[in-house]
Amino acid sequence: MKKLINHPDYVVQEMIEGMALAHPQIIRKLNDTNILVRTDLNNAKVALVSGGGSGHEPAHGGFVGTGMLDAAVAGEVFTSPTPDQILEAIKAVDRGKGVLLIIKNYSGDVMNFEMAMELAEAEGILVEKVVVDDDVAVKNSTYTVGRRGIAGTIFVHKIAGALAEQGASLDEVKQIADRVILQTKSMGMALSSCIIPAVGKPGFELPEDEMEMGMGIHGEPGIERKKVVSADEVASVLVSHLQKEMPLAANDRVAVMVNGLGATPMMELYIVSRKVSQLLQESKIQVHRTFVGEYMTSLEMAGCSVTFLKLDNVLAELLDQPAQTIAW
Amino acid sequence: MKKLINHPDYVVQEMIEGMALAHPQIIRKLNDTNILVRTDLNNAKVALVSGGGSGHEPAHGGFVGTGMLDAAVAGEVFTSPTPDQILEAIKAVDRGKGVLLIIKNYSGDVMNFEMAMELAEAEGILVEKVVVDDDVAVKNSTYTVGRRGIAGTIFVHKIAGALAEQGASLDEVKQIADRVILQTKSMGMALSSCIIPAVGKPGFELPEDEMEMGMGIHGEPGIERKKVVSADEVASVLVSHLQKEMPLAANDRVAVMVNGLGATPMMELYIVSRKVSQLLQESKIQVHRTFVGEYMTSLEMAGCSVTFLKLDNVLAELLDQPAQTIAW
Amino acid sequence: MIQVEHVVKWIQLTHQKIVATKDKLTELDQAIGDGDHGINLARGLDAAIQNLSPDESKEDLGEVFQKIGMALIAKVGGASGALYGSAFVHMAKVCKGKKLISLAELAQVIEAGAMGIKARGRAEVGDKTMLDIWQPLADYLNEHIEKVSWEKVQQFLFEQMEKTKELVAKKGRAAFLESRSIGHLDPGAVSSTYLFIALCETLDRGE
Amino acid sequence: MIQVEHVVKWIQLTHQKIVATKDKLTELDQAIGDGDHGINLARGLDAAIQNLSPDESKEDLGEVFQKIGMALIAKVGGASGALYGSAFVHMAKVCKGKKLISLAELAQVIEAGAMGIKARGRAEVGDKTMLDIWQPLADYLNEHIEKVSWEKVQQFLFEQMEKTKELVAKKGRAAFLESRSIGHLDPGAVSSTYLFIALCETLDRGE
Ligand SMILES: Nc1ncnc2c1ncn2[C@@H]1O[C@H](COP(=O)(O)OP(=O)(O)O)[C@@H](O)[C@H]1O
Ligand SMILES: Nc1ncnc2c1ncn2[C@@H]1O[C@H](COP(=O)(O)OP(=O)(O)O)[C@@H](O)[C@H]1O
Ligand SMILES: [Mg+2]
Ligand SMILES: [Mg+2]
Ligand SMILES: [Mg+2]
Ligand SMILES: [Mg+2]
Repeated sequence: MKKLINHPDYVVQEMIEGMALAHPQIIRKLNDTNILVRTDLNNAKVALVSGGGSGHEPAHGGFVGTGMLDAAVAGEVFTSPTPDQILEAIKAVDRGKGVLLIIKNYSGDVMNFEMAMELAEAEGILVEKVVVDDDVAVKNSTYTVGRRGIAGTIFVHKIAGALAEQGASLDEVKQIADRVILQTKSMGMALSSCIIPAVGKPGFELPEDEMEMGMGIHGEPGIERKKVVSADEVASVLVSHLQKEMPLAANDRVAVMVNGLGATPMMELYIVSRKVSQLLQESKIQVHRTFVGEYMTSLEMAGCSVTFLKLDNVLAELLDQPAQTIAW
Repeated sequence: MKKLINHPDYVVQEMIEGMALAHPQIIRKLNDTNILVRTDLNNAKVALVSGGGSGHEPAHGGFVGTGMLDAAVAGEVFTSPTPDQILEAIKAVDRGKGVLLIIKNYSGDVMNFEMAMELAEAEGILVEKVVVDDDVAVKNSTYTVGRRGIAGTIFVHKIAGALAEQGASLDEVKQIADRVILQTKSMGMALSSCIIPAVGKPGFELPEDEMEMGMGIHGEPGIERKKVVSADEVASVLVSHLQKEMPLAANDRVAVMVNGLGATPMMELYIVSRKVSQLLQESKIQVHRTFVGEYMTSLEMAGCSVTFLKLDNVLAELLDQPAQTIAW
Repeated sequence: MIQVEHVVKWIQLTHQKIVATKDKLTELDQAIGDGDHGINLARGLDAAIQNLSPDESKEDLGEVFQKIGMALIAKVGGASGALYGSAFVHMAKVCKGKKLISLAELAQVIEAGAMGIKARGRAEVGDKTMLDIWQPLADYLNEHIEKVSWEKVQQFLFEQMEKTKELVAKKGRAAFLESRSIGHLDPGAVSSTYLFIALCETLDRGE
Repeated sequence: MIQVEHVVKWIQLTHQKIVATKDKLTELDQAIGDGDHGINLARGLDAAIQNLSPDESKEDLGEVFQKIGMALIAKVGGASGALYGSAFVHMAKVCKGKKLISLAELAQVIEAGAMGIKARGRAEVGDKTMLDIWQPLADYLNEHIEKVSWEKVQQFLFEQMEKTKELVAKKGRAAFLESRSIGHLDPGAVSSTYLFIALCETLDRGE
């Protein structure tokens, strides 16, 4: 394991310190925590808090700032943050208009955020939550935990953040977040796994000629292991999975995200996004905007995910609002 | 070699197509070339053209747009583009106020851009050039070719681009670019090498416990191979090399870039940037802004570079001007 | 009878076991989860034992369980932090004010822990989670309240643990794998097994 | 006498040799450069031979060299594209309008190519570049104008090529390595050696 770190036990703390030191205009770190909050907390508005395990940078600290999140709580690598930390974040950014928690759908995240929510409510803070479950690689079943939350979460941050910035109520912000969640589907694939610093070995091993379709962003195994195919085929498979779950018709409008998982060169992301663009063009689907880059990573995993967000005028307008964050 | 590509021979073309398809608001591709030009060419102003071998994305196409470059010419992977392509870019963006070529200091780039410059001048176009040589890992000697151009190039794009946008003359834009070059120093290190798609094997092999200091961004060997040390030590070594070449005193003002080479997780970049911030703080050097992320990569190389740009009021003000590009 | 010093020893012994088997837990979690279970628990238990006052005899069982629960909630993170934490907090409630509990009461305490896990995780027995250790153990102790052989309990625990191998995960990260979760032990069930093996060993040495 | 068909054969043969040794050139370039030399040349020479009209007898040597030079400039890229291209364009200039040249004139043509490289690359002999093949070869041919043994020329070329091993690179990417460039052949010198070996073989078969 080769990593530019000092000690596996301090990676999260030092990263958060590094982020706060690098961008004092945008964020600051709450003392003795791994919480980043935006510097401009003057505006009385609904506050947005998200977070989760670390290792997905720039998510979520990179999306804290005007027009997006008010705070991001970072847990240990791939480990949900604890309720006390989440509670502190809630208290730090609540300005009396209520707080929306944006949670990715993992048991750990859901439980810890719910516990924090209970604690905050006990202190008289108005709190709501939404749970993002955009990963279509996982079957949707009411009997189990449902789907995972992956890169589509960033669209929720952006759109809910824009509406909150405009002064909407907690209910309205929660509603729009839920609408985005409903219209957002993602799926990923990996060429290689990633290494949790404290573990020191990869989550799974992939032979030199194989790839993993639909793996999770924590190195969880995927739905299928296949021989490596071309970028065009990868794009086609991912798009067809998304289309199956959220059929898009001619003239439908979407935002597209081709998200790098950490080690994939931008060259490759654009080769994938080229095919995605072409497929959408062929189906006469209107692409409102395409985002290509690293938004929700998995440490040094090689691979990508594709996200479609089906837009209406309201969502499109909010998506286009400016935001001052590190990574949007 | 695992890559998300279709065929090694088409990676550059398909990437450029992908970029143009993804961001039609910002850039378009000139037919039958690998040239990206900005869409808003109305404003009569000095035009900025840069480029070089591919594999350094988002450089340079990611920096085309209002307030930065007017065109970027992409050569094959790690291979300077050819004079005919550069000439086409010059002709596409010249609006009668002259064109500045921003060249990284590699024999191939310098010669091909110079040839294009001669061809353009023969066609009556006013052309000037600047050559970026920020890499302090290489000794500065008038007997040889001098230093390489690496991540600091992006500061040249940004500041010269901002001045050009304000309507400055070709001379003025060239002068400020040269000033930025003089005040910009960078140095990098790698934990792993990268693979040119058409070659299929890494430029150098690094044992599991070694790193390469001062390697080039094309997989060129570095100045020293060492046992892997901590992120803090890496940051200290890089900073001390920069400080030796461009001593900074208390109250000097700098912009800092901690640039990922392709495969390094953002977590690690921020752990490095934390130490860089701390070192500058200790020396009471004012950090105007810190940029952490991927600006000038080397395909899937793991590692980073650190760049210091010494600022005065003029440079700081131009650096802060808005720019509409994919990657700034 | 079980008193505070037993609980302290129990958690110290658990800590030792988890630290010693961290890599194994990691591997189990890598197979059907994300690989952090061992690390998280080791870190959290370390905090829990640091937290226990050296003069624990002043405190009652409720206070001690509460302390352990809060330490786990604040330091483990992930699913198991919330769940183990909730378990101990629920255990604390039924021990409120008590300095001593009987074996029959112990069964109820563990039953309360299982309820905590169920309430927090919305899991049922058979979902391939740590609950598949907690609930059966509570039931077993309730049944054998008259005379317990701690060795037999250990054997029972290992049997329950092995049974998770054949289950399809319905809760937690492993649930995303659906039927591909079959054939793997549930990491949380394994760590819970160690937890209660440590309890058996503690009590075996003398209640 | 040397005429257009010799040049066409020469470049075709060079193309074959470069394609066959692409991996070797890549490895040499990886050692002290960036590893693209073989790929770039193979691509550029491919374009160059495509570009040569099938009915090349209508054209003079100047036109053919110019075509080759332009193809190399437009398709090789990097340092060697500019340099080989400049060499051939300079060679074209001294052949303008000629359908035939003598051996003595060939020496001057190669000399002109060397001047092209010098002018474009600002390199001197001894800088560990392709010039360390071109200039010595031009000198050698000038000296042996009376009677040339193509076999001896080949031997001479290989000797010159080997000599680049001991030089410190002063130009091109390898120059960044300074003294660490010692011990490695210069990739451009090696490809230039192949270029002229192909010339020797072409002319050996019959001027
Ligand atoms: N909803 C749930 N109910 C009961 N137990 C659960 C639930 N979700 C997860 N678990 C338990 O937690 C264990 C995983 O813990 P851990 O790896 O620490 O958390 P995470 O999955 O957040 O990484 C699983 O093996 C399982 O026993
Ligand atoms: N300034 C120069 N003058 C003469 N020859 C040069 C110069 N720079 C580079 N070369 C030659 O070019 C070769 C490298 O070519 P190539 O690998 O295609 O280009 P690049 O270095 O741009 O990748 C070197 O081995 C050397 O022979
Ligand atoms: Mg986890
Ligand atoms: Mg090159
Ligand atoms: Mg886990
Ligand atoms: Mg080269």
